[in-house]
Amino acid sequence: MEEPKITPELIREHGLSNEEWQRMLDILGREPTFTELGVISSMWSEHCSYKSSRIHLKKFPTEGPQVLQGPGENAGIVDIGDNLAICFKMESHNHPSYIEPYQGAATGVGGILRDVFTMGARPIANLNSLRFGEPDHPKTPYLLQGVVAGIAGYGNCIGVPTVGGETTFDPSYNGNILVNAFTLGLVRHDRIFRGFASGPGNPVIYVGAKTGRDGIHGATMASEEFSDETEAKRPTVQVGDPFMEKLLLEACMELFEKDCLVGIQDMGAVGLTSSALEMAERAGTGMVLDLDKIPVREENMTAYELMLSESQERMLLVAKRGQEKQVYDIFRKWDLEAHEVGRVTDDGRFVLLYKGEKVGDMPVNAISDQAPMYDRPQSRPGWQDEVQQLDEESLPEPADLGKTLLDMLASPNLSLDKWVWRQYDHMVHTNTARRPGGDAAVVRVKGTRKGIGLTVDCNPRYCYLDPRAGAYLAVAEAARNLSCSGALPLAITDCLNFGNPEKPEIMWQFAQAVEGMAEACQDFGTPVISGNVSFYNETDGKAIYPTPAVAMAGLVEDMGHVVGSHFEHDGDHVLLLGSTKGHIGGSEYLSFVHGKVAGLPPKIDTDCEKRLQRFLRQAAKDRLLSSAHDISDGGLAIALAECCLKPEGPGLGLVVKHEVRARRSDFFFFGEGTSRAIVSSSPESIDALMTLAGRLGIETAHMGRVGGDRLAFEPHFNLALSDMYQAWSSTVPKIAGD
Amino acid sequence: MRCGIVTFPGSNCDHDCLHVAQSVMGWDARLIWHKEKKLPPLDLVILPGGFSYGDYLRCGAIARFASILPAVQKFAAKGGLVLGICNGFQILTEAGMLPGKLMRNRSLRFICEYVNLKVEHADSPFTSRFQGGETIQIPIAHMEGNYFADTDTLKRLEDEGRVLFRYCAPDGEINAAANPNGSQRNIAGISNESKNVLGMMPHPERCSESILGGEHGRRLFESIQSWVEERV
Amino acid sequence: MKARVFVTLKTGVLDPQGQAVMHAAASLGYEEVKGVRQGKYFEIELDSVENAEERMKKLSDQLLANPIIEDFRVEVED
Amino acid sequence: MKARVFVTLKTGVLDPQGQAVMHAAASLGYEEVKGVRQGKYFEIELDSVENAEERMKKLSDQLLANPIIEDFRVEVED
Ligand SMILES: Nc1ncnc2c1ncn2[C@@H]1O[C@H](COP(=O)(O)OP(=O)(O)O)[C@@H](O)[C@H]1O
Ligand SMILES: [Mg+2]
Repeated sequence: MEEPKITPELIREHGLSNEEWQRMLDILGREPTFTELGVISSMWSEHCSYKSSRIHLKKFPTEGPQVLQGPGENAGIVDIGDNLAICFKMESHNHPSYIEPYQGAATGVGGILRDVFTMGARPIANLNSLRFGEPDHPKTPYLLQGVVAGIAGYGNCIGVPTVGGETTFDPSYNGNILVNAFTLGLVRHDRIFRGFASGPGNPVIYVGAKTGRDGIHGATMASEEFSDETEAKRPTVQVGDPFMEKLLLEACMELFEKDCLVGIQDMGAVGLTSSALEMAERAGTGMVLDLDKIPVREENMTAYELMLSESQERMLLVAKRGQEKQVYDIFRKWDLEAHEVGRVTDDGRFVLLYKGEKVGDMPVNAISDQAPMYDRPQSRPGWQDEVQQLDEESLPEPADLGKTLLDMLASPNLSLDKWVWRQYDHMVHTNTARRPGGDAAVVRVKGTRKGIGLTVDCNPRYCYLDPRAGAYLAVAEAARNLSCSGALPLAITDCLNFGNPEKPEIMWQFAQAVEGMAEACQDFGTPVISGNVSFYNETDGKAIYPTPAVAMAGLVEDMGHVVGSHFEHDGDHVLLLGSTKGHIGGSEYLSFVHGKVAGLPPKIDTDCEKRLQRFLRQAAKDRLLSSAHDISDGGLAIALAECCLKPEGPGLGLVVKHEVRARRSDFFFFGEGTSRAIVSSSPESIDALMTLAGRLGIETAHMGRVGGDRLAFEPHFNLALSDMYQAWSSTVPKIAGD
Repeated sequence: MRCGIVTFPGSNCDHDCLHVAQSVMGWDARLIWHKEKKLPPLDLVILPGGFSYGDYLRCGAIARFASILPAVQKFAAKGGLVLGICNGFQILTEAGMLPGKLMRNRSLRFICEYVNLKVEHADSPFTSRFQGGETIQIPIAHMEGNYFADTDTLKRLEDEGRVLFRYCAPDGEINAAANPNGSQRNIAGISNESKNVLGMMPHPERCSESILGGEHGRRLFESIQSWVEERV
Repeated sequence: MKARVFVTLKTGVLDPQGQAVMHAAASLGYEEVKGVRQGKYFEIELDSVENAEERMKKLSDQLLANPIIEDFRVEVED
Repeated sequence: MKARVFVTLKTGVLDPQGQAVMHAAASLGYEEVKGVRQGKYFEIELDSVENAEERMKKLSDQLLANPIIEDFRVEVED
């Protein structure tokens, strides 16, 4: 098959700048072949090369005694003792999910699962962070239904519990929803695998699904006019096959127990190209691929298509020469394909053979060493000062705070999202000790006393008003959520969702957020071990709110210490921890009730926050707590309501005996300060708890005793829990159109 | 107590059942690969939950042709205990070991949550540690749990006391509001004529330890154990 | 050769998917829609064999349809 | 009136269900089966309307098929 001529249009369609093109010529010492053009330009795309973000990501703290693998691999790894480690990463699938919500979200889950199990880890928990447009937007119900069904369809089928996440709605996502999927796996220290193509002569083996023309992207559509294909439109939407991935997962798990594997990597973005090149690059080797050996699903595929296809459920592995049979035996047992498609070489070249021709011969190292990296211009948006202004006095004070509380409970972002997670199998594996609906999910680690706490957080409004502070607060809140459940924060992964980085304002937001996140990770001792950047979340020139989602994992030393967030026992004492200042800037209340996104996010006193978190963990360990819930979106009143209401129905009430200490009662109830929590404690434990609070310098206020079927804070409100539950639980199903 | 748990391609709850059998119940338990043709000596065979063959075509439709199934059928015919949970129940119906069919949930959505179940009969090998008429809580997690059978079959199931579990309200009332998936007569679990084969949509293995927030499921495994022990 | 197999639910068997489609159609303004039954449709590529139709009927009976709830129809063409 | 709508995956789009059916057929001894694509099939009861076919096409495009990955075909009969 004749490959097309390299023309200036073709170069442009591959997204290369003049300088990048020149660099490509220098590396090769000649013009690239069509296939080489596809391979190198996709490795240099924003998605693969992180060319706009790399320079900033270097600011993240990535090390610590607990870190076994930081960024740079398919997923990061953290030690949890007992020769065990957890492996996790989060990744975005925003654009595909907007185009085809079910398949986009499903393949997002499939992709992140592979990133984790390719490291040798068995996935034990999934999370996801979802941002949709405003509830009334005509596409929102369709997108919400499709995305949730897609996540459920994939995760449930492969049998990994989806134990938590967040679902929010805001007009800023009308044209660009966010679907960020997280997977955490468990691995023994001596069973960690990495993407290394070491040992010249070793066979390169392709396993899993056949290759089709799935997901061959925009620029590459140029190839259409050169192919023999007659059909009008070539499908680019990838369809997930969770059953195939389940088989792949089990086969790989069996393989990891054998001593025949050198390296392994999933085929994610840009499929075979990136997995092969990255494996050779890490090992400092070369590779020859015989593309005729690739199992295909469609006819007449070109070398270009084989290299760039993003067909799902495929992995590339390098085995020890002589031990291949073990690989083939295991894959045959699982009725899967496995084919030797190439071998490792020592000359540092990436050589592609197809139909008797050499269609590519590129230097491995140069492609990554010479990958473009930009320090793109930044500038603080002109409107930033303006949105930070807030005239609090001009806000009308609601006449009936009880009604306001009910309204807030029914608001899209505060209401119960059980409609979402009821569709996720969150109990398979029989490890989920804290199910969705609380601050953090907790899964136990069978065979030990330990458990893993998990949470994903970000307040995009805060990040819009002040990206640096917002990103900092996301990390702080994640750590607080884990501490409430009794888990010690260990490390984070992140998904940095932003607009177009070529715009200085967006780049400024990005750089600010990275700095804030880096600082917080330093302060809270939670290094960044993996992550993902998603740029170009813009429609008609309007970008989403900067949304640096943070997923954090923590360690529970003893599952007996785990604390839930709802009131548990009649008669327990309820304490408010931390001070309530009535900060209203950037709050859900300001946005939902007053229709304003303005002001500054709340300030944080890091020392005070860390003390609170230490207190929560110590109290959990000493078994002094019946429940603990952090105060975040919606403020004190919403947090109290969430302590009383359980996902399955009204729980235990509380009659608060406490005074409002703020200029305005609405600010007191709905303001969003940091470093606060509500805890409950039995009459037997309360003294010890107070002593501990005194010792750690935690401000406490006694709010009353758990009991009854109302939440009352006289004279401001007095509501029946059943009415509150009704308000809280009806909204999301309505948005979805059920 | 010897228990075998069949692993089909796509089984997800095989290890969960193994965990309960071994670590909670202390049984001699093992996994059995679907390509086997013979069963070792056993007292109980579990067909676990999951998505055998991706649940493609129809749930259980492809798994019913597994090499191991004739052996399971023979085991059941000789009176051996067979427990099909969720996908296992679906496989049992597709294989004709239990009547009826599990259709798509009425809501067309996957549902994962704790439900209330009424134990209709405590005289089966699977329910002796419950009280007849008792209300218990066990989670469900399925997309196809909507039990369907023709009227004659339903009548026979009822007359023969083979409906062992029904979805109910917290107070035990059987009504439409308590029916999560549209099952006829709120049916959640049925047995074969000789009561040694049980298919149920709820997952007892998910609530057999206090740390998971529920322990009613363990009583089902305890019932099985005492039934088997009484017979040796 | 090519076979087409249509699998439909038996009358009397509840069809939640068809019902959902009907309601959605009504709410989109297709008031003429009085009933919807959703079934499956298989396109099968065949090597030329004798009694292809008979074999495809057997396959449908064994695998593609569940006789408790479904009927099927087979078309074979060269 | 009655409409029949056939929804099939576009060529090139992966069909995991069809593949599973094909493997199952092969293991049951139907070696002549070389490929299976699984689609949906709707039987729709209609009140008599003008331009029924056109309306059913629109309905299929809007609701019954996902035009990003699926094609459809409509047959209307009186
Ligand atoms: N925001 C980030 N923070 C930390 N690490 C990141 C971030 N973005 C990307 N990385 C790391 O860069 C590497 C490449 O990421 P990616 O291209 O998403 O991997 P993959 O191709 O496996 O999906 C990974 O090791 C990833 O963890
Ligand atoms: Mg990867």
